[in-house]
Amino acid sequence: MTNMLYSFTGLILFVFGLFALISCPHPLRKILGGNVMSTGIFLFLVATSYRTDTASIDPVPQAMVLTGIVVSVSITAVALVLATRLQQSANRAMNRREKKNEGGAAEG
Amino acid sequence: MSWENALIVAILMSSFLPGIIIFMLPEKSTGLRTSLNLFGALLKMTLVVIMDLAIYYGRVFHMRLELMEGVELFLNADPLSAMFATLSSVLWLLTTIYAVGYLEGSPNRSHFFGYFSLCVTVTIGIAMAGNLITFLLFYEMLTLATYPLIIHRGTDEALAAGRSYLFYAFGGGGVFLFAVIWLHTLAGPADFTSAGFTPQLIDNDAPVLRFIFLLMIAGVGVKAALVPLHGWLPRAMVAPAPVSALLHAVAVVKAGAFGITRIVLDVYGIKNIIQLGLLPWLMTLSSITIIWGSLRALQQDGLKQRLAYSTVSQISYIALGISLADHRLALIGGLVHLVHQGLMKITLFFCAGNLAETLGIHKISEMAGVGRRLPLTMAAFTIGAMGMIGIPPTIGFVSKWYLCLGGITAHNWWVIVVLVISSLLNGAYFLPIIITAWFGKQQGSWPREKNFGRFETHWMLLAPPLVTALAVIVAGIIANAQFSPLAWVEFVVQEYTR
Amino acid sequence: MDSAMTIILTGFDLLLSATLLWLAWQLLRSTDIFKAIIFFICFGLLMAIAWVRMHAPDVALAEAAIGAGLTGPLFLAALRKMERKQKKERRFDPEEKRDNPDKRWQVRSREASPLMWIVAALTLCFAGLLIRTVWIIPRPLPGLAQQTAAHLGASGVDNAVTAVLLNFRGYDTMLEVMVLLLGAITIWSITHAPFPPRLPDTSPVQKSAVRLLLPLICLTGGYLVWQGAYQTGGAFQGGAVLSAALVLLLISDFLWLPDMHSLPLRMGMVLGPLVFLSMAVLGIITENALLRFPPEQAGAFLLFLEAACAISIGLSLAAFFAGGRPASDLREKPYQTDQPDTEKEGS
Amino acid sequence: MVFPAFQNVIMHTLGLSLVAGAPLLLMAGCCLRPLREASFRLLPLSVLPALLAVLFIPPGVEVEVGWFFMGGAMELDAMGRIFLTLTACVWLFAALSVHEKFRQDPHRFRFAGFFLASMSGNFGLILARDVLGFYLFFALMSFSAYGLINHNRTEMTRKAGRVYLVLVFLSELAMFTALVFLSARGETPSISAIPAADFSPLLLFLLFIAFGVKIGALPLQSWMALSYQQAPIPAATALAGAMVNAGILGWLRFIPLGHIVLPGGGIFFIVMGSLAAIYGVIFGLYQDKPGRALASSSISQMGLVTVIAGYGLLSDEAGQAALTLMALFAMHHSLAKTSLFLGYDMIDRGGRVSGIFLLAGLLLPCLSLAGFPLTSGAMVKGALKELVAMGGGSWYLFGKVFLPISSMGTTVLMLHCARLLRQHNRSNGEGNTTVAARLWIASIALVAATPWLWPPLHNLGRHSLQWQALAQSLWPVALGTVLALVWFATGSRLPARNRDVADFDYLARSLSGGFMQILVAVTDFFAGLRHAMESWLSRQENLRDFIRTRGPGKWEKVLGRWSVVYLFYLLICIFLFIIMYGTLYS
Amino acid sequence: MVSAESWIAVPVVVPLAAALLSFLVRRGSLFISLAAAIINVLAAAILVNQFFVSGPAQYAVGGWDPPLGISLRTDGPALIMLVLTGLTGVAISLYAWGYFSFRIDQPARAGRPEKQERFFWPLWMLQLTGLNGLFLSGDIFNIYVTLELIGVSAAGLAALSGKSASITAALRYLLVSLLGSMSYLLGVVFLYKTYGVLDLGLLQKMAGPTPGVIAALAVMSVGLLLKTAIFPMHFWLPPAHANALAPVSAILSGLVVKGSFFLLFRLWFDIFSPALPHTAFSLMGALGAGAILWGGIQALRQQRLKLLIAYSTISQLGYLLIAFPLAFTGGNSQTWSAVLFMASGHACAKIAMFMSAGTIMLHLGHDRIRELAGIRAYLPVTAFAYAAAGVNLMGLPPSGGFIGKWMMLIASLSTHQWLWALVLLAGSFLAVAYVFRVVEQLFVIPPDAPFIERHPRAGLLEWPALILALISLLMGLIAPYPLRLLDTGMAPQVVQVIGG
Repeated sequence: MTNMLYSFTGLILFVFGLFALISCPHPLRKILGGNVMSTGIFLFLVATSYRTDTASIDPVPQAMVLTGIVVSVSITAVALVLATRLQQSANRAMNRREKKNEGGAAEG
Repeated sequence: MSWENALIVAILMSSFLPGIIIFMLPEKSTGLRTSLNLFGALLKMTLVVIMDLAIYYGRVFHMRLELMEGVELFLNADPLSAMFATLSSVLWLLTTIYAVGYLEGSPNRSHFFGYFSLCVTVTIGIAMAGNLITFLLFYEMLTLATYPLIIHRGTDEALAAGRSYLFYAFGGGGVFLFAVIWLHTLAGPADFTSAGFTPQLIDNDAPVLRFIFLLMIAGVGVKAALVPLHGWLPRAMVAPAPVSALLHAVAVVKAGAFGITRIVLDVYGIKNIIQLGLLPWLMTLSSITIIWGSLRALQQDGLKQRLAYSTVSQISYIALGISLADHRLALIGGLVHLVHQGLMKITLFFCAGNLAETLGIHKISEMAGVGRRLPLTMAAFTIGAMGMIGIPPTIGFVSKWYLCLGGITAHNWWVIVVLVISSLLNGAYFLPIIITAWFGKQQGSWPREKNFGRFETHWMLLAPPLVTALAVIVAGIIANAQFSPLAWVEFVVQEYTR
Repeated sequence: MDSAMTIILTGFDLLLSATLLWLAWQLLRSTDIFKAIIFFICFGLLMAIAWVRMHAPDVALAEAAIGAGLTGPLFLAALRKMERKQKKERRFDPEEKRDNPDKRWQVRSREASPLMWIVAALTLCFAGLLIRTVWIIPRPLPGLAQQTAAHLGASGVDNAVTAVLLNFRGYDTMLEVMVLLLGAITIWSITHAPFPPRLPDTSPVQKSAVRLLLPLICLTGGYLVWQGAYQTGGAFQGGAVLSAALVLLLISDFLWLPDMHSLPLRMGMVLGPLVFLSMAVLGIITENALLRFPPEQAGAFLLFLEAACAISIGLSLAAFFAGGRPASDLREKPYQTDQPDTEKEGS
Repeated sequence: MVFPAFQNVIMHTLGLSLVAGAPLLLMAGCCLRPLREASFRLLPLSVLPALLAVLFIPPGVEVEVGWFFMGGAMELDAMGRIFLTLTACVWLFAALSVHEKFRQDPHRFRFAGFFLASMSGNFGLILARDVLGFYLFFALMSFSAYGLINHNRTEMTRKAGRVYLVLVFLSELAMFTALVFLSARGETPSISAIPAADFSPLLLFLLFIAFGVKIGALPLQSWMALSYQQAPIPAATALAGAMVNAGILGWLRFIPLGHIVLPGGGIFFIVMGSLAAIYGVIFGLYQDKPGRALASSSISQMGLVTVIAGYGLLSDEAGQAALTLMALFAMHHSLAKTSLFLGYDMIDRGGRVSGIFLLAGLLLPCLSLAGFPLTSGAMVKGALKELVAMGGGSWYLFGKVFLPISSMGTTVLMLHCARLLRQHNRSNGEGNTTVAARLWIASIALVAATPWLWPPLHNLGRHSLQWQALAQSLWPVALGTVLALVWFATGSRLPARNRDVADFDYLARSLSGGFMQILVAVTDFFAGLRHAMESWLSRQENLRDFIRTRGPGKWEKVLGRWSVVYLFYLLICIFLFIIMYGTLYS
Repeated sequence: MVSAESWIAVPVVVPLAAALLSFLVRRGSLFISLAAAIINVLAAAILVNQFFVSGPAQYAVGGWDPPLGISLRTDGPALIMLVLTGLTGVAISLYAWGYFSFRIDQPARAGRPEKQERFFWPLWMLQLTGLNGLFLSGDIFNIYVTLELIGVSAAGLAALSGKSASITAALRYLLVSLLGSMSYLLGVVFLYKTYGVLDLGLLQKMAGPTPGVIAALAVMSVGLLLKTAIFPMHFWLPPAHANALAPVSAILSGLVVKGSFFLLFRLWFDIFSPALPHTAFSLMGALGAGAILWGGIQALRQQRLKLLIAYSTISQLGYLLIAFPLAFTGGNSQTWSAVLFMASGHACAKIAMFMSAGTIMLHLGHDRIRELAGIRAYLPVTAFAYAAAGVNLMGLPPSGGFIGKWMMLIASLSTHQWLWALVLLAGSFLAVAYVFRVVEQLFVIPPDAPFIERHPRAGLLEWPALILALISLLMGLIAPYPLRLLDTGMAPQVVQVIGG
């Protein structure tokens, strides 16, 4: 029951994340979506191993999730840096354009 | 590896390796390049002649390389391949000499001669292909090897011609590939044998086989310039004269005609193809091509264009002969024309090249009186043209004669009518050139005259057409001798009419 | 008692799930991205609770430390970097939403809206299929619990998760450590640490707090690593804690990472993976299999491994936070004017 | 004994080969700069091997040259001997004349080259034993003659050459086709074994065209007047005296007269021949140039040969008779024509021969052609009458009416010719004409003497000496003479302006021009169609524009959106789900 | 001592070590990496040899047998990809050497090329590790980790040039890669839920059409399709490949997409083929057909060389997919082999093409197709290499592409699937068109061609490209050897399934 419930929660989180990753235009939101997505999968995975009886819990999914979390944080970090770089250069370009416009207006 | 295998490989390598080395040579090392070229050409010719002799005395040349299950490279030199190989290697030697003279001092020669050598290697490969896959392999490679030659000048026009060539050649190649594979799935892997595939197949799949045949003919017909598929040929005339010679006489067009031959004789087999009733189709197609090519040639003022259309027409003589494959004489006529057309057409292209290179003449209307300025060239041209018309004792007459004999023994009057009309038209477009060249009055000065000292033009440009012109006459006169092309073709045909 | 417990737990589960889903929805749909990040941190913390509920304390610890503890600040830092300059240079725009700093992100979404409905419907359909599949998967679910338990003794550690992580599936972990390092390398390759991450007004209170906290944090990290062999904990958790210390140092101006020479950093980052790799190769040489440890000394090996990895993980995570390589390292002309590249690469 | 036999074979092979080979060798000499002066000097000697062969090669010697042009063979049979003798004589005259006349000509080597090539062809075809050899040499002769005709390279010679070439080409094609039909059994027959069984009217028609061009048979005659007038006179001599015979020989060789009966063909020949005979006369009377007039006389005379052949086709025995008669006629005609042309040549070069002697010299061949008693013409016409008698029925009657009329016409025409020759403007008065005069005189002697010295004609000669025969041959000539004299005396001339019309020139030109125009239009149409198709296919600019800016470019942008990609992601995923669930439940 | 089986670890361990060292010791990174690449090839050769001697091998990492531990395995497909990666890896390393020394000698912006070089080597080595790990791995979760390794390093490589365009592309690439690998991971979870094992070999034995497998296959396939850039989901590939540095483009286009494709191939043919209905294969074929045509058309409309090549990658990947329905119904195992054979031929050709494009760009400063004429005068080898590689793309004999196409056509015609055959042909025509659009520029030398200074190290740029191009060109002639590898490598069960 519990693992079913958490499985569903995990899957829905996955789908949320997926939808956000696709539909949100902002890169940060996309990355957030990716994180939610992976968290959903992790939940889904760990829910598999859940047993009421603590002794018979399967440690393999937990190990996998640990691995997954680390991988996920790496990707998140890389993506964030890329997004930052991108946004910064976009900002610079915008500023430049504005500056040019202002300069042009001043001259005109 | 037996010596036979070694010989096959050596024949292929004798132009391939020089080609590769030439690619790597710097532009300036003219001497080395020329000697490599000539050495390769001579070596190849010698080896091919040795192979011819061995074949004549019953040796078998086989070489197999399995690529995968059911797909193998198979090189096999039978008399027919020996014929084509000999033609190509001999004409290659001449064309090489000619090209060396023609391109003297022009840029990018390493590139040019490299592809030139590759081109002939591939042609020999086509000649010696022992099954459809091998044939296909070399056939497609031929397109690739000739393309750089066609666009060699690099002008927009040349590029357009190259594009057109690619469009046609790869279109045909694709169709051919399709047909080959289809046949492969029906008949399984098979070598070229005079029996063709098994007759049972006909009972089961006759309509499919017919369709495949059409596809195959369309595929090779592009290179053989069968009529609706000939558009690339006149356009490809922007290439330098040696390339035109190569296209028309040594490699491309010939490869197409050779392909038709192979398909009819060795892939399907004469018996099968008659049973399928396919020959009349081929005959119709080739007849239309013959007439059409001649008619179009009549309307060209550009010398090379006229020659190109004449090729369109002449090459189909071969197909016409093949389409009467069950009649020995017609078959002989068709096959021997493979050799004969090569000799004649190469003469004409050499001469056209001389006119362009020495005097800057590209049009027939500029040719009045040129016979006095370039007597030897024009003599060669005259002989070549006579051959094309079929005036005895040239070889053109010999092939036409055999074709007609084949037609009459087959009670196929159509062939005779076509040939006579074609001859009439040939005369109509060649005789005026000859007349105006010899008897016309020179109008003003030549467009772009170059002087070459002792001879009327560069000796390397002069010798090849003279040799081939001589061959046009001599091979006709000695047609019945034991070592003439005709005799060899009779030897070839033995195998198919047994 | 059991049934009462079950009911309570079920209620808790339902509540937790609903909260998680609500948070996820909020963080994905909220208009302000800053809020979204805050939601995300909350989400991470709740997830940690969920992990505990799942009897996965190792995961919970990792989630708390990394998922919420590190990822949240990473996002915040990124957001700040994205907005900072813009703010500085466009001071007269207080109304500017923090979200969507760049208009082009928005335009596209509006355009796509009819499509979005179809996509949303299909997404629902997709979710339905997934859930249905889970529903019909035959139970009980198989697993590797028994095998793990059977071989736990030979693994050299008592914690089953650590045994799986470092011994049974040590190969995965080796590659995973590589992914972490790879992330760091990639970030370094992309840019310098682009701005001083310290706060402009580092108060003395903060500094002294950091001074006090630091040894404690380090100790905690070390303990977590040590404990990993027996109970919850391990290299990742320990490393995450270590990285927290480093981040503190960074933002409190103790360590000026961008000014550091890169070699010691690189050595620290490479240390863990390198030790891991050496152990793996040692396994080939001594035990005839990649990553096989002699069962007797396995515990010691693994501890050593964990310690080394923890250092590297801490450094790598800190590098994530710093967001680039040290400023002195491989200087290139800064991108003052990012003109359309006319250099070799064309545009 | 082997050795002498072998030696003989070699000698014969060499001898026969040289007949055609010697002129070719000399021709080659003319082409090579260092040798050409000497070669030109040796020009008349080129005939020597032919004359020697006539004298020394025994009958029945057949030489096989297997390697030569698909199996060549040579033989000098009786018929061949007649023709070779005759032809050699004519060529000898012509060669001597050329040698004399062209001594100073700057283009003499070229002329000599063509001349020798034609000669070689002419000799070769006589000796040829196989049809292809005949064809080969025939072609060599015909095409080389173009160079003779168009020697002066004026507008008129060029036109003459063109007409000649077109017709020759036609004849070559017809001959080629005929040869193909002759070889219908699959192998090429030898000339002596032309299969009578396969002989079809079509074949006959082809042969008519093939050789009709050479002898100027009716629709194919238009080259003759042009060429005879425009070619240098020695060349015209060779054309009229020697090469025409090749046409006759062609018929003789290829139509197995005496073995076949083709009444329809015979009638066709008779009709065409008689028309030609009459047309020649009428056409000739229009002319005011000696060359053209002589040409029309050739047309007319060759019409008679055609008539002979026609009668020969009517029955077997007539065929045998016709065979001989055609050979004799050829001889008779060519000797007379040669003499006339040599006279023309002499006059043209301003030869000084006294008036009455000139007239006599000119009249002799003229009268011979007209069939005046005691000349070869009378003998031949006598024989012709006998042949006509063999025709039987209505064709006998036709012959009886036609022959005198033809004789009469010929007489008028020949007198017209003689008059034209006498009045001919001496174009270049100076120059040594002794050789020309001697040649002319020799030829007259030959014309006069041949009927009496040549063994085959003895019978005929004796027959023609009978009174009845004399009378029969005399009255048409006499009547013709009277008519001619009346015509001359009244001084009236036929209008010259219709000459070209009568030439069939317009007709031919407009016919062929129209045909060509149609062809061009048709091909242009198809080529245009094709071109349009190709350009439609390769209208790369438009296509490229389309690909670049519209269609694909736009859609690629759409595909570049996350949501679209996600749509596909979901679609593919759901599709896979569904189809796999399908298998689960099916 | 060290046992022979342990060679299997070398392709993973050595590049990994090289990556660490080249990150640590920057000066020698080039030689460290080069040595690693060479050792990698040697190891691959040794593995191939072992394979021929003793057949497919399985190697339990850490001595723990599956299902508990992770196994590495060598079989035909894995080995052929391994050899391919090894060979091209050496070539790419050599090329990169030349490339960076060229760029460092002519710095356009201070320090930038040097930075690129410093980070290129570790990233490239990690990429190599990931690929080798992927090919050798026998564990689906381990494969996920390698996928991430590949994905992140690929994004890092793609971003290496530092331009805005490439950063955008890299971010997109990273997100797509994340989406793909997450989908894959979801599939892994489903499988684990169903069978409780992660080992491929065990899964192969257990797999049947169960709900878990269905869900797993659906999400895994779509994720991998996305990562492989198959037609409607290819949007990320062209910008990423076209804006990267030349060696990077070569890696991405030649190897990286092949990695995820290999996985797809493995799942569909090796593991789960019993669970898959015919329609699924047809769907793959349809996607492939779309890719061939769309990629070809897009390649035709590009103005820039690298974009053209990138789109041609999309087109060529379609061939690999179109083989799916053919192999399924083709009734002969050859088609199955054709897929990987073709993939490796394409990899060589594509790498050679990107290398050539990079060389041209370095010398010319741009890659606008219309202005390439004349380059042959200075870079003849490059021009030839491009053309030779093009032959493979066109599928002309004797290239590897031809052999692949041949086998596919045979399969399609013998089972009367005309449509696929027509698409294959149409794809070839498109390939001819877009290859020759460039080749015609490369092969002519207009009289007014600009003078270009050749770099002294240009040989390092030109020859690796040529050698790879020639390998791809002549691959058809050596086809029996790789095909033997594939034939023996196939598990008997699969033969049965495919053959039946």
